[in-house]
Amino acid sequence: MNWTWFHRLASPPYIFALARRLTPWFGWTSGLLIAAGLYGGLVLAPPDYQQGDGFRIIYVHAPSAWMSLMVYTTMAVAAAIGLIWRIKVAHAVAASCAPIGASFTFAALATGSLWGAPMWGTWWEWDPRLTSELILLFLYLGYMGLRGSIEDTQRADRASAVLAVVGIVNVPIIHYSVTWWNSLHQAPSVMRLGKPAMPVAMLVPLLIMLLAFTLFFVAVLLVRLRGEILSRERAASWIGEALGS
Amino acid sequence: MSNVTAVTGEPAALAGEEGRGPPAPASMLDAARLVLLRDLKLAFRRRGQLVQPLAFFAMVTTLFPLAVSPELSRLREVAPGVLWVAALLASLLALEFLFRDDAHDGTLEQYSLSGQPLTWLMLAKTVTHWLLTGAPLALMAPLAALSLGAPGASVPGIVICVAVGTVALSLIGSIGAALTLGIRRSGVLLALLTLPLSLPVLIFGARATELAIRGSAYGAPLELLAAMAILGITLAPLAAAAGVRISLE
Amino acid sequence: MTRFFDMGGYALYVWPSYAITLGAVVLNVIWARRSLSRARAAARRRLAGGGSGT
Amino acid sequence: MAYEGLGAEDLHLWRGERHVLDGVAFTLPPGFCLHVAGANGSGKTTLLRAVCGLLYAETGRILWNGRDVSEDLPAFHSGLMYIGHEPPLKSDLSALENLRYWLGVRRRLTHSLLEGALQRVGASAWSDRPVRTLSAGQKRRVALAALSLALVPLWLLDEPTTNLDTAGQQLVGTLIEEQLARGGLVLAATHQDLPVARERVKRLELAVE
Repeated sequence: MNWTWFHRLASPPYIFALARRLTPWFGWTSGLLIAAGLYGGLVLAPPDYQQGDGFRIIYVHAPSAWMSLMVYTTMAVAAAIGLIWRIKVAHAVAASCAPIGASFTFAALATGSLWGAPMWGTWWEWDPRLTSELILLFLYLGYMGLRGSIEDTQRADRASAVLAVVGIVNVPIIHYSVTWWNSLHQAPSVMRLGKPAMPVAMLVPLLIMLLAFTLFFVAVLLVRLRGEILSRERAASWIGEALGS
Repeated sequence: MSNVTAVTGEPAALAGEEGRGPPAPASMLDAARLVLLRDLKLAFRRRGQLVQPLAFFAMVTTLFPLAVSPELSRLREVAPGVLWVAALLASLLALEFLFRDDAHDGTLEQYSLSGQPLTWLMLAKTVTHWLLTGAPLALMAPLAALSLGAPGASVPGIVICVAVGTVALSLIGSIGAALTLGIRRSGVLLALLTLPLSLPVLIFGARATELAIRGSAYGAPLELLAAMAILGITLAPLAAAAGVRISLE
Repeated sequence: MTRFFDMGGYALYVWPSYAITLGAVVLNVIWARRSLSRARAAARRRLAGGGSGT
Repeated sequence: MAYEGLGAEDLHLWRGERHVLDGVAFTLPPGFCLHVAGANGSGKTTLLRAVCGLLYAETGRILWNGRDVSEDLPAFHSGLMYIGHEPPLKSDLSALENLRYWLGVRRRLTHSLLEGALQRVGASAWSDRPVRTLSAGQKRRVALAALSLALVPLWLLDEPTTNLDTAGQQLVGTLIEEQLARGGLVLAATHQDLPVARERVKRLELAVE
């Protein structure tokens, strides 16, 4: 089997240059899509027959919630790759993910609470999805806390990678247990995302926003990744060139 | 290949005591037994450390009647939650000692260089941790539950639930303890890493205990608890061993 | 226009949600750029200082 | 390239910004001792730990009897003993108990073997006292007993003669020479002289970066 593509992909100078070239594409596309999604969501989409204009929070809440999980998964997969094959770039990807994911997890919690306030009449409801989101925020904080407490980058990379992998194994279990617990204690929640009967004019802006946020994640990841790669390389000759331009 | 001679160093050349042949390697079971016995012996030489988590558990469960109300009917409602939060914190308290001394005096290095699977030795250490905290907690929990208004008939159920749940807690905790090795003042970080992962244990454990106190069938949540303990037994020692190796680097 | 900003009475909830999320977007851009420029500066210092290695 | 003994090729290792091992290489045939010398901070301990696999060298390989040790680390580990700066002893246990639990994880032991090893290093008189009451030199002697009990082909010793009196240092020399005579190998990192016959010793001088 030919592994050269794999090693090329894992080589820091190649990734660094690739990241620099790709960032504007992802960045500007996501910017345009966010603008389109906002217009569609705030203006074009009709008000919900039950929640009126309050449902428009979905266009920021759902993409944030999607980000929180997608970024964690990306982080855990990158961490596992770094751990198994000792690939520095993979660790750099994992390290770049955490702050992005944590910030959107926080946004998902805040918007979820703001959405719940008029619907439930209270600022916080122990709704299974919000609770899972809260635990996810703790997982992110733990990951960043562990990284921050270990000075040596290599050790920090590997220790936090183990934690990320353990975390991703636990996320479904946590989600399941929270849903199970919730079903014992209260009626099913008001917020239902997967309503099959969502009109197209409502659905399209949502899909656009999901795509836009995903591309945005890639763009920010690529910028952070370059920083992380730089801090992991020691006096390699290509760094001089990379910094020169 | 040509330079392999009788004189040069195949391990067999080190044929052992008074020419009785090479030493017999210890089996995995022997190794685990010794790790377990050593930790038990050390724990009983330091009884103060052994009692601390249990005293903590007793303290916390005593605080609740004082903070909530002495009415047994109200206490009975919160009893499962109190028991499990206290057990979780007590188990967490003992975790800091799980690997700390071994890391400090070089024992973990010797374990990882022993030629025995480190995962297996970590499992032995975690079992010891459970024997020293989880098992006593399981025996103490009914006392605390009785003082919180649980009926006497619920005692066996509570013992089983806490015993199974603390197995899972010890295993999850061993990962956190291994990952925070070598970090100064790691207590809060250890809690931050371990508590979110322990959440399912808390949920199922409290539910099973609640059902046991009410006198209903608690089989379903207990099975889920046991499933998590089994999943933990298969996966947690792997992660703990990886964490220990990383801390030695 | 005022109807748009009123959001059918949900203005108090809708607009803060959008503000928080777009705030997260903007902050992420700023943080990412800052972390990159910090790493650059550190790498430059390293090259200038201990550049004798390897 | 398949030779008997221990070899290291082009080991590079960084600690943070410090390039601690800068292309270290050596070969050591059976029956020889490698004296790793160098000033404080030259990476003696790092080299020993990298050889036994506690530290991961970013480039380079360790060869044991011609094979890369990363192919089968447990097998390599069961053939080596590493003793660091501090002997890995539990202060609440006696010397005898320490040896039983430490070495017992590796091999089967009998009480007479333990007694014999302790007697050999002059520890019989205090072998049942808690290690916490022993002096640094006495602890070293317990570690020496462990070495001779393990009966493995490769020893990695970090400063084996510190804290020992003259008789103790002689004992280290005798044990190493016996190990070499058995066809074993010894890697000893020390800035002092090794009390071992010259013709059996190869020297590796590490420089501070």
